[in-house]
Amino acid sequence: MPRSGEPLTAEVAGAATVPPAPRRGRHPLLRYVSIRLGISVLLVWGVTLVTFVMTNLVPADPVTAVLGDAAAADPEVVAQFRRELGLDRSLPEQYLLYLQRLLHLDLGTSAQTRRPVLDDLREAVPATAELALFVLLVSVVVGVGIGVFAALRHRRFADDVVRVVSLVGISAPTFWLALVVFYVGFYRLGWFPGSGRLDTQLVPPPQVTGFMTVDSLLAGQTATFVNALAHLLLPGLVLTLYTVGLLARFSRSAVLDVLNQEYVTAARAKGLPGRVVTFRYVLRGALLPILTVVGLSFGSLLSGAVLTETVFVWHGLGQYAYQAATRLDLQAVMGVGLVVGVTYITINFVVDLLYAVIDPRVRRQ
Amino acid sequence: MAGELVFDEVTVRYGRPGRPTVTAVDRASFRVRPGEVVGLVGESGCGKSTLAKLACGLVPAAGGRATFDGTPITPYGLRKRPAQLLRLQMVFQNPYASLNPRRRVAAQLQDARAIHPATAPSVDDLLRSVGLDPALRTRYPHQFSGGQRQRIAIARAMATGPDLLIGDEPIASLDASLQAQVATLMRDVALASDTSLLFISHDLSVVRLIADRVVVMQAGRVVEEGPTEQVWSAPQEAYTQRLLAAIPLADGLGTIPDVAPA
Amino acid sequence: MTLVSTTTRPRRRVPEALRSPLTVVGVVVAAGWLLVVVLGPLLQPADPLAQSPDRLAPLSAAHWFGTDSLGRDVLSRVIAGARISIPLSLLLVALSASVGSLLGAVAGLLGGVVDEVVMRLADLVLAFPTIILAMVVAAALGPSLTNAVIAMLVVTWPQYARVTRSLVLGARDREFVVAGRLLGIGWFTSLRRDVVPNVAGPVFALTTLDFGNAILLLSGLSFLGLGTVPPTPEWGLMVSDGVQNFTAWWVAAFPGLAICSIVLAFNFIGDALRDALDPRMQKAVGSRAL
Amino acid sequence: MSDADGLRISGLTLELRGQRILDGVDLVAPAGQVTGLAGESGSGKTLTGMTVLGLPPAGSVLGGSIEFRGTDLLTLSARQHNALRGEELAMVFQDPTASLHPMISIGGQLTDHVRHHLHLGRAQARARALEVLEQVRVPDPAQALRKYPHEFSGGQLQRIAIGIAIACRPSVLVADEPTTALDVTVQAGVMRLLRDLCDELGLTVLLITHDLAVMSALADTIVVMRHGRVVEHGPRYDVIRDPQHPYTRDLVEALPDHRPRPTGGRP
Repeated sequence: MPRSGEPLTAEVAGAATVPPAPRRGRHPLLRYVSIRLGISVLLVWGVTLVTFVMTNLVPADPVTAVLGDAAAADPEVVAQFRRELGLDRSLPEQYLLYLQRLLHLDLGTSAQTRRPVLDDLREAVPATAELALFVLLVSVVVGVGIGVFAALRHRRFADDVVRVVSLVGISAPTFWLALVVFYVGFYRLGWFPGSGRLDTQLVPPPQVTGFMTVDSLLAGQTATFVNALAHLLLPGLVLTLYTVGLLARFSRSAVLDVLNQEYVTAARAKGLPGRVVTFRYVLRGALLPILTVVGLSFGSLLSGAVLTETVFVWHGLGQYAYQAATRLDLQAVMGVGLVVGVTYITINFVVDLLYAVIDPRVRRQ
Repeated sequence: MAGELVFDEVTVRYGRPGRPTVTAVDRASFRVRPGEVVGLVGESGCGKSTLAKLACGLVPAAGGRATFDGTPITPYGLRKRPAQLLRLQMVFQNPYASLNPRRRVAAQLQDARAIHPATAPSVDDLLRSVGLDPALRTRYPHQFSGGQRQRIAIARAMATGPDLLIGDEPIASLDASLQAQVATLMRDVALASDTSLLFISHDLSVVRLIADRVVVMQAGRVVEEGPTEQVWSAPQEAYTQRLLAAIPLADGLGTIPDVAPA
Repeated sequence: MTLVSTTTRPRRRVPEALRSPLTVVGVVVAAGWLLVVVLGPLLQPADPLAQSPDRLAPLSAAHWFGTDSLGRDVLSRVIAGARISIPLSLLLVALSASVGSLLGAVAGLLGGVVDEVVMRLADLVLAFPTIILAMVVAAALGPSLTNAVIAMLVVTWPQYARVTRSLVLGARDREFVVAGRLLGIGWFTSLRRDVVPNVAGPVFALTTLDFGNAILLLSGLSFLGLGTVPPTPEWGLMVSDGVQNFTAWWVAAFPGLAICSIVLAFNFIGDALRDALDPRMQKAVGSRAL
Repeated sequence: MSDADGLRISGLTLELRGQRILDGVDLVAPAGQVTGLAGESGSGKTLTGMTVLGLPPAGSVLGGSIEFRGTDLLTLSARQHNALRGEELAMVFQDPTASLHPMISIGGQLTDHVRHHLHLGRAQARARALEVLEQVRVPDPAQALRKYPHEFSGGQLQRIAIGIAIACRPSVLVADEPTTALDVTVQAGVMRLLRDLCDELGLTVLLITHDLAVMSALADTIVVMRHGRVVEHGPRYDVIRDPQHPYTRDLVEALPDHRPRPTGGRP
């Protein structure tokens, strides 16, 4: 069968330009990075817009929430408060004010803790980051590993087992899984500590990175390190089950796609040993889609954290957002939304950059 | 008589974000006279398929103009295609994508007949005219081979009662043994109903078989044009000579065409 | 001499993916739950809201699934919960699928500015992890079921927009769609007759997969107290009740299992549908010529 | 050229999911000659080539024998067959843009199997790669090694793919529609390259194509296949000019330069 059906736009792909040879575009890599950076900045600006709009949608008047009912009764105090926060200005002006405050990292004050949201976040973010990174590390190794393994054993028993396990992984509700793991792991078997990041009687290590495990290592307190690690295990297990399920499913289908490619057959026709074909040809081809899903899984990880932290009383971003949301502490909720949104955009921007590193077609147009 | 397609100094450019714009066609001029079969040949990327898309109003002309029986051809975008241009129809390259997989063959032929129902032949006649058993009318496209699907696509084009039929590499995806057969079918079916034919292909020996005149394109430009036998026996342009010299002949003599590297 | 091989392939048999055991299990469980939704009141042994003195009573003949912290029958509440979560999630999936795929189709068809705006909007929404954005929206609008559904709608439409847009872009250049336009039909007829029938399959497969996520998201929000408000028998709320009294494992166990089973069932079905309807599979089958 | 180092396929059968796709293929491909395998799509010609390489579709049941250097390839274990692939048995595919990995440099794809089979060091493998690129007439070999597939034209890529195939000096080269995806001017160059390699290296070339014109220019003997069986085989001249089997006659008559030109224009 001659040339397989070329797409209708073969002309564009193969278009011969009128001589002389086409001018090579400016450095292609620079152009790719600047476009991706532009889009990311646009998205970050979008996030600030979303959080600003949300704060103004509130039916409940923020004034009473912050000042409390007694003070809210006195018009003088209310007027003074509104002026202070610029609430009397027009919306666009308020937005500019909001942006200015953001640039000075002023995320407003939390109604619950009466402290600047920024300080709350300084404590909450490292706790969630430690949990998230611990889970991501384990999940990427395990998840991608069994996903690739299943694809290579396609249509055989191992493949079906992995499919079912990963499906269960993503089907179980995280908050329920957290409870089950908490109940069995801590309450029933008592193998691992149930809640919190450290036993109460242990003194937390001096804060360097905010990561209990890392800081205790830096401080040389091995006992604290072991205890902190133990506290990570149960909530970590809950989030790992979901993330492994997600990564296994995606890696499996990414590898299956690559296995159908002709360059894999050609690699086999070169008589290369199985492991070379797998690692050098198959995985290299599947690396990009897998990288994308790892970036995306960070998002679902944060979602999961919100639910898991409430069960394990883990004072991280998730629990802070939960308490803020249920008590209508909007400044805090928007602060969390902003931090999480920006982090997520940055991670996906880094994934875009890795695309250029891995795929020569992107770096050399 | 109707069915005249004129390309007058036509230029088409593709702008791709961030990359230098590409001139796919550069001041191309030739015409397809009523009732004539013109072969448009050239290597991939020479602009021949772009001309086909331009003739169907799928791409805009950056310069010059294409007219069909006097009506200028401009992209119609989301609007309905102008009525006068409906007598210009096209057969595409990939048989596996030229029919709607979700609809029976008869229904798709009826759609085409709906343009000029009075004069359009019946579905059975259409299928017979392309060498297919009318009983197959109730089947779905996935139940046909590549060659059969291409025949159905030809029948659909002819069902509209066209004055001009354009084949954009209609045989490129078929087996060599079917290519000449389907090409000849297109010629016979077109001439039988006074339809002119613009046959676009990179396969010069098939084009030689069915074309009255031949237009040779290279890198977006028309480099030579003339009656088929004259272009074959006495090609003027060096590029045409190279193209003709490169065609292997099925003469059993084992001579590998000798082509000086570009 | 006719070289034209009139070998016609057998009638399109039920794709293998649909007959695998996993799918059968999925269909059976899903059908079971739909039955529970329909027959709900008949199956409930007791009034899901009726409180009784014997609180946190373990499994017994009277209460097959025991009672919760207010002495209510867990089995009845699980059944009643099904009548809330399942129809609501179906509604949500239907809403976000139609809104999302409509926007995606329009973006795919019109291209240009419209395409940019819709896609950047989708990117923006996807820039937030689902639950966190849902929380932000629900908190902004105040906790209630309708607000939770609105929050979920905001969060879930982008995936449909993206999938539909890429399918429409793919279909728009397919030769049979162009051929249709050459016959002079308007863009709407072309959409209805040529594009949609070939795009609907994979989008439908996505809705089945997404149904599970909807259940998880809805119960998640309720668990956080941002969705249904007590005393409604909603699975998420029941699990959060179980958290306060985790020693009585049955309070949270059965609603959790309910969620897990229905989500798993629809994921099995969705997986099979996607394999069967995936355009890549069809294309592979279609153009396998050698 | 002794018959020993050619290829002898006898009674080759292949069954997949209950369907007999190859139904007793017999052919001899002597060394130093181009043996053409012709036939329409679905005739099993590509499958025959893949089976020689030991890469039939998963789950296919094989019968008959493929003799190469006194051993029947079908009796080899996967590992033994894999050792032969790339070193003694090589293959070139139809679309070079699909058979070369987009993210691995040409140098990488030229040397990885060379280093594995010939146990060469990095420098020696690179030298061999440069030598091969010159042999297949790719311009500026040193620079080409560092480039990636998307930076070459179709014709150059196919030359590189041929270079990769012959890098370990194999005895047998299976070429599956090697010129079909190329433009006619580029096609001629690749055909000449295959001919020269066959003559100079004494390669056994199994040329698989449905294009009888390419077959007529390049193949020494032609084997015509239909529905998994050989219907005719013989020297190029006889098969093209005096086909015995009706199916072969149909194939030849279906070619453009054999059909009577339609009489003039309008009736």
